[in-house]
Amino acid sequence: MWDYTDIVKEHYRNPKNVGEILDANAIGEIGSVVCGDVLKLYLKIDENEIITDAKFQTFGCGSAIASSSVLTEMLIGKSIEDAKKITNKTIIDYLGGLPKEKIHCSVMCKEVLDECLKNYYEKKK
Amino acid sequence: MWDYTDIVKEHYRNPKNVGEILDANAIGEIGSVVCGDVLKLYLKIDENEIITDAKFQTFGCGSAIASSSVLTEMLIGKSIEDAKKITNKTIIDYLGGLPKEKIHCSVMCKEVLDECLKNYYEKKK
Amino acid sequence: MNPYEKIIYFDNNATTKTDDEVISVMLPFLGEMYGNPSSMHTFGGQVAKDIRKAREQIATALGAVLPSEIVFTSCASESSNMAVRSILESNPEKKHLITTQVEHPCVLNLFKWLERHKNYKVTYIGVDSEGQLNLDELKVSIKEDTILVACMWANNETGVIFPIKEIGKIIKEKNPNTYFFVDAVQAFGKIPVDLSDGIIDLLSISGHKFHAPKGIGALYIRNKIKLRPLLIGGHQEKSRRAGTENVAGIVAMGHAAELAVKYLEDENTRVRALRDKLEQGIISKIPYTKINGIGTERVPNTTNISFEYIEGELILLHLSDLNICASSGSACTSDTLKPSHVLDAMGVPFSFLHGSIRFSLGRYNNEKEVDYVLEIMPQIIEKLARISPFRK
Amino acid sequence: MNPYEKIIYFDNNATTKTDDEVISVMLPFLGEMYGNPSSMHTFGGQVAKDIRKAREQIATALGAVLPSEIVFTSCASESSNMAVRSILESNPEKKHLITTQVEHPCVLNLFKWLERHKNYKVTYIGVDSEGQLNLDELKVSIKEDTILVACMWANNETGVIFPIKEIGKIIKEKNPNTYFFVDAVQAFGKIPVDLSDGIIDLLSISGHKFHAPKGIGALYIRNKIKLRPLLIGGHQEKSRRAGTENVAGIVAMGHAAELAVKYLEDENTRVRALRDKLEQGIISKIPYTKINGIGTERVPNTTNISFEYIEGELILLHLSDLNICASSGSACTSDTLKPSHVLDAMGVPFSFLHGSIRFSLGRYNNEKEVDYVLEIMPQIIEKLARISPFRK
Ligand SMILES: Cc1ncc(COP(=O)(O)O)c(C=O)c1O
Ligand SMILES: Cc1ncc(COP(=O)(O)O)c(C=O)c1O
Repeated sequence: MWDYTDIVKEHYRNPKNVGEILDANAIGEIGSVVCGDVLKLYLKIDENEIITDAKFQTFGCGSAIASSSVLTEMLIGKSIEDAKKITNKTIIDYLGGLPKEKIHCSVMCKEVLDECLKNYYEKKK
Repeated sequence: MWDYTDIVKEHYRNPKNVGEILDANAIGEIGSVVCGDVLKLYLKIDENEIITDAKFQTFGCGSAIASSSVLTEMLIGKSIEDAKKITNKTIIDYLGGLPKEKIHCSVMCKEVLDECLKNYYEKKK
Repeated sequence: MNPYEKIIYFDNNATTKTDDEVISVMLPFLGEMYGNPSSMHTFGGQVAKDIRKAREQIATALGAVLPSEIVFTSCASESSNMAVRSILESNPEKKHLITTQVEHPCVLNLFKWLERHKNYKVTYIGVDSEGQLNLDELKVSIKEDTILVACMWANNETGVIFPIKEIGKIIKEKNPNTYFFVDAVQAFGKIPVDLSDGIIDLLSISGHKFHAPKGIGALYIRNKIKLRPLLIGGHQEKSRRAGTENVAGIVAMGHAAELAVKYLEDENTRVRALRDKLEQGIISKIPYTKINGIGTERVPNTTNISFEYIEGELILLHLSDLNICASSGSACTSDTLKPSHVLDAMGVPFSFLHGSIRFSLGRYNNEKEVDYVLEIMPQIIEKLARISPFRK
Repeated sequence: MNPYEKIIYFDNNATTKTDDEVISVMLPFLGEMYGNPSSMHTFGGQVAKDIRKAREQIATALGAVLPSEIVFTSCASESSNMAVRSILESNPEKKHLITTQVEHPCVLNLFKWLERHKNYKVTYIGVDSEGQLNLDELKVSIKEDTILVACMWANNETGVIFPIKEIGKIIKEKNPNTYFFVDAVQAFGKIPVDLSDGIIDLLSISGHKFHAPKGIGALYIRNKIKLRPLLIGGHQEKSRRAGTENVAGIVAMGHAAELAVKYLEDENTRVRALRDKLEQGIISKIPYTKINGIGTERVPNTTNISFEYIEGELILLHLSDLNICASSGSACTSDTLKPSHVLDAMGVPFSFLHGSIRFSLGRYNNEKEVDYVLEIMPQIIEKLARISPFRK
């Protein structure tokens, strides 16, 4: 069995910010059903480029859910500039660590965030 | 551990007819210290060619002792003609069986008997 | 925590609880009967007799084969490695092997290794969408230089039973010189395993799958076949397997084999009914659900259920939080990230593939446990469906 | 029957009684803690933690090596087969091996097999009349293509200790690319076994020789060395040894290793005194007697005594009738008819060779037992001397 930290367990048991934001102004998606990992991130970003809401939908394992959950927690209230500083390491640290086989979940979270912000700038254009 | 019958056990525990016959008129010896098996058989044969006494000395394992012991038991009172009919099979049967790795002990008993009788005829000549 | 405050153990294909009777039979050998069976004293000699008895018990449970056809090992993985390597070593000139795509890793990974490192050509026979073996494919694959066919009797993940005797006959008809090794780890104790007809050449079982402890297994090897040892050393097991005997384990497995035969009917009536109730309940209560292998013969205790777009590990973790033990395939692949090679071979769609759970019931399960799992599963799946980007 | 009406067990080199503390530590894993450590539920996950703890205990007992350097096996015979085959497989071009003439069959027979079937050239280093290794012979034997030296630390039959660290240094000085495998089965628990200096590359131990149950062993393998599995299959032991783990055995051995370190002083004081009393008593009371290896360093529990012109098996049988357990060499050769290869290598004369008895004492022996054996031995030997054609 994976050696998940209590924080990971708390987050896959009771993930925060699950669902869609219907009026999101940034949406990102990454992964594929074939590989068994799909992350979808929705952000609501205000005129001051502050993230006022974040939600996710994830098809994946416990650590994928937990990583997604803490990502949204970290994002809410942050400026885009600060959000860009989030790395997969930030997520791992927040979770108190991940089994090495599960590091890729945090990487996917970083990627879905990048996708999301790319989508935000594209929409703004 | 070897699967010795109760008869084998009885005979290595309390071997019959151990020792030398000082006035034996037939002596046989077989085996070598190198191989760890030496059997020495002494017979006293009367003028009617009846074996009146038999004794043995054996350097060997439990089944060698038991085989020697029952050989002497069988021999005492037998005529030479009857003694010649003893085979290693006779000894094995008398013992209620021997482990297959120990069959050679009974063969050596047969051989020492042959040696002994040869010695008897040589002496008579 | 589930209301019973104890484990609901539906993971009997991973390992089983040692039977209390088995424990009491083995305990003396952990305690006062600690002699070495090879020793030249009665204290050890007695232990050798107990090993002999256990060997007879196993031989009897396998359909009255000869005790000398049973070699004790430390697990079925050792049995299969020993069997396969022995056959190959005895016949070095033949280089073609056959197995199935759905074998346990202890055969599959061994064959892949032989292919990669030892110049063997391996044919991996496929299965249909129910997990049933493609016999025609097998038939055409057997060739002059096919030295060995290795095939499981029942699949650990789906419970699907292969028609092993028919397979054996096909092999021998096509090539009487091809050896037939059967992995019966998941069959023994669940369906009758009778080797008296001589169709099977070598066969492996593992004690801990039928209520003996972990760390003991056996290999059946037909008495005409010379076994070349994998562990070379002392003369134990008639020089076929070196190493001081796991006496307690051997004695335990002997008794457990006897019990397995005794409980075979319970397994095929009561346990089967529990399994059927569980899977029918789940399929009727939870939409987007699929039972893998339901269309063919299966062992009575196993059900493999796929939930569309829900990830299996996540289901297991939620079940575990409620003290319910289940599995997503074989226990020894659960640490890997790949989806089940068995379901993949069956062509299970990706949307279902990653969401597969195995419940494997057994001797100690009861209806209350099934009812509780049936009550809780819809709640778990509903909760997880909300997280999934593809559901609702 | 001896007056104690119980076994006097002087055969601890053959196997030992499982320590009561060890039994109570392992019992839960035969009972309620039956989960599979690879399972994806807490019930199994907990068990994985207990295995981790046992691995740490073994690592600590071997001188604080890394837990990842410990691989669990089913016995030392498996450990040595695995170690040797792995090294050879990783270095197929080198074809020269070195071992000693006095190894346990699990090394000796393996090397003979490699010589006969796999084209290896093997040098068997001899010993002197005390059983001590000929280091000069070793030194000149190590060549450019010597891939492995396998050597025991303490001899199971005589207890003779080889200067293993010195041997390791000789090897590495002559050829730093030669691997060094040590059979520490009879050393561990009797003398300090500290691997922290990195001199030894691979090392085997067997649980049942230090009061854990039979059926569990370990291999130490230095972390720089890749282990190629002997049992291929599931991912257990980091894919280094397939097969569901013998959890109870592993946990037991972990605890037993801790105890072995704790009892090391008892072994070297109390047990040594018992052994010394026994052998001095026998040698002074019984003529035509010889202690094999007394002139060199030996483990504290073992004495190997030869009685001239008295056959060893016969002595053992008479001892067994009195419930006294001893041995004529290694337990796993006792069913064979050949005299000890160890004593033969030492040049023990034939008149003594066939009359050798090993008494190996241990944790649970006491002085009363020694006194009784000292009382009874002269009677037995006297009785048997009367049967021998060469005595008196
Ligand atoms: C079908 C099958 N074969 C072989 C094995 C291997 O058994 P073990 O892990 O006891 O070696 C298992 C169980 O893990 C199995 O389910
Ligand atoms: C020195 C030595 N090496 C190896 C072994 C083999 O141990 P096992 O029989 O537990 O495999 C033994 C004991 O039999 C031994 O005494």
